[in-house]
Amino acid sequence: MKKVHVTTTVNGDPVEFLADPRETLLDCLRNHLDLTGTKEGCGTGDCGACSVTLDGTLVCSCLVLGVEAEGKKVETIEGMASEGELHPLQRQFIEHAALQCGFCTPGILVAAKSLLEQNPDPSESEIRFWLAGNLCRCTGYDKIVRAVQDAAAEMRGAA
Amino acid sequence: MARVHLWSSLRRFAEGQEVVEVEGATVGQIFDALARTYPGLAPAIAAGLSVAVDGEVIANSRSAPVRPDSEVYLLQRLKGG
Amino acid sequence: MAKDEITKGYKLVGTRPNRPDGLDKVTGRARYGADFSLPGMLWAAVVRSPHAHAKIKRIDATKALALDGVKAVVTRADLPTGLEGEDLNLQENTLAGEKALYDGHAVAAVAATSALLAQDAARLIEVEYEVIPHVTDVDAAMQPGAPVIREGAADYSVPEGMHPNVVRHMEFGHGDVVAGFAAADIVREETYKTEATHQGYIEPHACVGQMGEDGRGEMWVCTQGHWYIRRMCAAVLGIEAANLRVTPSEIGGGFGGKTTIFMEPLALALSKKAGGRPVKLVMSRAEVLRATGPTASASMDVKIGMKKDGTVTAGQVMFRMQGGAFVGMSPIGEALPCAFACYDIPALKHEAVEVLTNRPKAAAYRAPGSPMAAFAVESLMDEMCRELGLDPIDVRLKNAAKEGSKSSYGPVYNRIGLVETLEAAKAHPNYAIPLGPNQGRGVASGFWFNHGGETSVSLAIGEDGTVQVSIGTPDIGGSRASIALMTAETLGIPYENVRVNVVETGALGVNEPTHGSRATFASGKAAVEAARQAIKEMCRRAAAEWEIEPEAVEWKDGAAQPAGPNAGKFPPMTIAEIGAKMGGTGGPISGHHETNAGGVGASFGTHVVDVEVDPETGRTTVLRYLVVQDAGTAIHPAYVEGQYQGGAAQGIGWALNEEYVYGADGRLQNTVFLDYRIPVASDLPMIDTVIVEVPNPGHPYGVRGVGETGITPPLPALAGAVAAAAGVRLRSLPMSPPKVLAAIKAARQA
Amino acid sequence: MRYHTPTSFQEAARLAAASGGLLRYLAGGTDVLVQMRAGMVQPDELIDLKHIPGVFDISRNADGGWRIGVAVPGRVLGAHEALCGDWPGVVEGMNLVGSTQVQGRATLTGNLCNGSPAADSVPGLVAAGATVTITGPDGSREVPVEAIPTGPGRTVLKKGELISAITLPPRGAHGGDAYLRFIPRTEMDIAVVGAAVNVTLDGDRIAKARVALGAVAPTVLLVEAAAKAIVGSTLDEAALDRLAAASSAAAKPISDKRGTVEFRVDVVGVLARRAAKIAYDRAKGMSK
Repeated sequence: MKKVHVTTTVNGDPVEFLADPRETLLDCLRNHLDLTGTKEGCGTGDCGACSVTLDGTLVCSCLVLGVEAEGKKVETIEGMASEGELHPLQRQFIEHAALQCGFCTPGILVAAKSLLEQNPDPSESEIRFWLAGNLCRCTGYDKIVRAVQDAAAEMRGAA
Repeated sequence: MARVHLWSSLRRFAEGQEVVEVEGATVGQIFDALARTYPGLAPAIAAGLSVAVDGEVIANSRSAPVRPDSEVYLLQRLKGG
Repeated sequence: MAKDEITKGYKLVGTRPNRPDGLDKVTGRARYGADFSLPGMLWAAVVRSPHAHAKIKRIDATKALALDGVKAVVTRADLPTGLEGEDLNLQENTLAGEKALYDGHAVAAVAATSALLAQDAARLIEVEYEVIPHVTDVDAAMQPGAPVIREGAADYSVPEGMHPNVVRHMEFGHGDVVAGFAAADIVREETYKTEATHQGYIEPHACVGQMGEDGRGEMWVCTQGHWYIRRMCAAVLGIEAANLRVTPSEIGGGFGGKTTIFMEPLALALSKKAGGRPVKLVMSRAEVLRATGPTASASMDVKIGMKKDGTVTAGQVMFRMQGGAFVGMSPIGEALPCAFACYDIPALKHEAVEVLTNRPKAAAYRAPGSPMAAFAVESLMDEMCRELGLDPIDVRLKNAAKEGSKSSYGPVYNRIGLVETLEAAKAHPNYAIPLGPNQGRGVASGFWFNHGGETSVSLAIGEDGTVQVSIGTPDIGGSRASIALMTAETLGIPYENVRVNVVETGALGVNEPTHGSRATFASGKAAVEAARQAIKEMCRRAAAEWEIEPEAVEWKDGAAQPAGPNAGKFPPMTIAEIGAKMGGTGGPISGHHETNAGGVGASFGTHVVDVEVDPETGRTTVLRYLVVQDAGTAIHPAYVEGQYQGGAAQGIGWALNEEYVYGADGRLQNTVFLDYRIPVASDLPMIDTVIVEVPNPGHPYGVRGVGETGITPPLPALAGAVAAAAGVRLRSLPMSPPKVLAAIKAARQA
Repeated sequence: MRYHTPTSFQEAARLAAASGGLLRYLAGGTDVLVQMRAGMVQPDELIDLKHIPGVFDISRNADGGWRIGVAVPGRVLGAHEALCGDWPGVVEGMNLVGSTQVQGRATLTGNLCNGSPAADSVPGLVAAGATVTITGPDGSREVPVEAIPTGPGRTVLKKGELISAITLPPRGAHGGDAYLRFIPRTEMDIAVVGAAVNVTLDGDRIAKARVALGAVAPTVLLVEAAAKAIVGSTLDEAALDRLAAASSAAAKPISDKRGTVEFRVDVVGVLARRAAKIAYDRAKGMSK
């Protein structure tokens, strides 16, 4: 099957890869670009572990084809900390023990960052519904929601 | 001799007794003595058993000590998640 | 080992430092099963049976092998013969032999140069089946006409005259139940059912395996126990354990489901056939749901006798459980002892059978067997409390097991904390919040044995006085942090100066998996012992330096110090000073400890839940949730809370919406997270926790283990809350809206 | 699989008409990619419509109605204030599809063309009286939304045809719509039952109504008897009872892994009743 040459931007870096048109953006990130921080939990858009942003929109990278990334801007968990400085969400997740196995964590962080960019002061309910597509089986979500709340407060204070 | 409590479905292999007395200073020695005295129990022991010795559950240790006056309960081999 | 005196006033134990693996996990750097690759690596795909029960007449891989880039195909014919017992079970589940035993049973596997090519090749492997009758329900499988899944599979325990699908039987008890029931004011008997549920870890099974023609191999795998992987792969493939080196990845959840193998030997067998090229095998979610996990489904009769004041006079259970098409997989041996473990009851009779069905080989799931047993027994307790108008916590307090009580399964309890959890639940503000219309409150208690097990830990002092601890229990919930805390506490050094690594099979003696709530208990206990051994050596080095007797040196605040005035006056020699000089004072300093850890402390918890039920749709909303559990000592309270909250969330899912749905054709209907409905963030409230600490005398810091008990009470607690809210008692899980609405309608018509 | 990026619907239609194998269109991809992943569908041709100008546009027509491009994702729809003001029921139906992540991609057109009787956005479109433009090799035609699905997974679209836009009629004064669905969880499930109600008031009385039900038949149902039950009423209890009864009577569901016949028949009446109240309040300007 003929592969397609794809040129795109990931976390600000220009990248190129050859994609089988059946491969998802998730496959391409993980297997062609070695960006394995984005996880596959289901492959059907039900778990959110593969969350990335595509031109600023939060999506499941398992529901995007690699070839669709042509000319777009992709942001993944690997781009969340800037120059060695953790994003407040990353720091709060560690401090709140908001992760156990940590497998869902990259997707939840990417999704939560996208939430706070649009709604700097979300209610508990808004956080829970925004993150409803990010399954976590370890924590019962309690500490995740609290970490997002505290990160939001910190970011509002810092702004 | 240690008193070994058998669960009901094991008793038919020990002449119907609920409690049998066997010699042994360790769990392994107790198992061996049981299998010698009541050969019908050998498959159950071979399949793997846990025990409680004087209240302490021992999932899988032949070397755990047993005193002459110990109360030993045989349990199905425990597994956890 | 002598029991340690429990002391309070720790410097580090009980604090909440950041976990050592936190940074890697929030930046995406942590490497899980599928995140590992090797040069020259191939990808594998598995062909699975679409039938619940079928004879395999022919497998033809000609077309698949004809594709460019396809390197190897394996079928059962490639595996050794002559295995017995659980080894045969494992091999049979890895690849079907004469029969496919469930929908999703692996039949063949293929390795190719890309994942897509492997999947294309798998579709080209032709399998000819002869479909034969199947059965998936535990009760149906015991009926006289039910298809026999395996002739002669029953073990020694099964009395004559039972259906061939009944393969294990267990019975025990104490006291006179006939007299006990006669002494009761009310005697109730009900039947309860629970459906199978999946552990639901978000990370699918994944491994990379490499094996040469000489039978030597390596594996990188997500697992709860890499020595189990090694032993099981070696057994299935007929190789020597020492020739397989297994490295655990970070693990994306396990909950018991990753204590065994499912497809790992396939990666090795394919690698060997493909000339030793490494092979990556990653399951899809549908494969995970169809062919791994799940837990057993159960059908359970319970009979309880109670006096008007709530005193339980006798109890009796008959459990029927299926764990798939493989003997020994249902947790009857755990469910029965757990059934009445919370109570001190003079007369008890327990009986259970294990039944084969055409379902996947069940695996352990968080407190295996205990949630089902609790659903049955605690639900009936609750029904009787309501019938008699008694407070459910008071009744539990009246019957609660305590130190010195004879447990339901025989032995006498040492110090346990059930009463303390009940008292804390009763005193909690949640228990007094007034409820509105269509709202109800449920209470239940739960139990888990906890476990010690085979454990090997090694500890090495660095040249700068920092310490590396090598453990063999993969860290799922934060155990590296808790073991570092205990090690640092013992050595009297900062938490940050201890690094705990989960190491591969070549680096330590055999370790059981992280199961049975044992990692912090057993690896922690061994780490403390290893630290004490290193302390002894460090004191000896200091003594030699000071030219005094080793007995005259004591270890305090991270340094060797002269003990008492007669030892002489020397400034403390810190661990850093000892480490810096150790090359010249006798060589490396380390400590190690190997044990089959005893001293396990049983775990109890009590949950209180409030729900609201929509009487028009049968939908249940969880309003608030309280977990109270005895941790013994909470080494890292944040991760103890995390275990409580996670267990409760899984229990809520099991109670309300999770279930394996089989069609009439025996195929699993819900193979994706869309329809296997685990709780999402918007389904749950904050989960309140109270950590009760009744230290376990069998652990140097009083640890009991906290991982499993939390999943046990939610099932009956939710059932009680729904009964209180909607006026209907659901005796069958899950309490999905169609079931609840049907019950409400039936109650209205009655 | 060949991947195509046509820049006009005519080109897409020509590609589709010329295709000899299995063909799928790609807009949001939230159904197609799942089906590919599950091995249910192995397309030979995949036609990505997102390179066609205008597919991301939401525009108001001269008559006050709306034209919605085929690649407009749910999130963009939900963020469009004027559209939400006119047709909140249509938008809330779409916004119930999947997670936040899925909302970043999933489209009305895709939800419709997937042909699921449980599609959350379709009852709202049907109740609203929406139409779609079908472009084929021989030109375009306008078809009511309810005529598109012909059974689970099947549509009226012929080889070489595809939907090129969705049109919502002008809202007009004193109108309101609403959509409710039942799922066991709070998010992430497929509708077990769905009900959309669209009303136009004359004073306090309902002058016109359309009621559409989801997941209770092989296709989304437009139920005239249910509409009749409330037309002329002020949505009093008696009217609501008639609405619920008519909705339940129209339901011809199956029992499956998501719900039973009895449950769907009962709950569709409950939801129709609840949705009607919301639509009525919106028409009165009492709530959004």
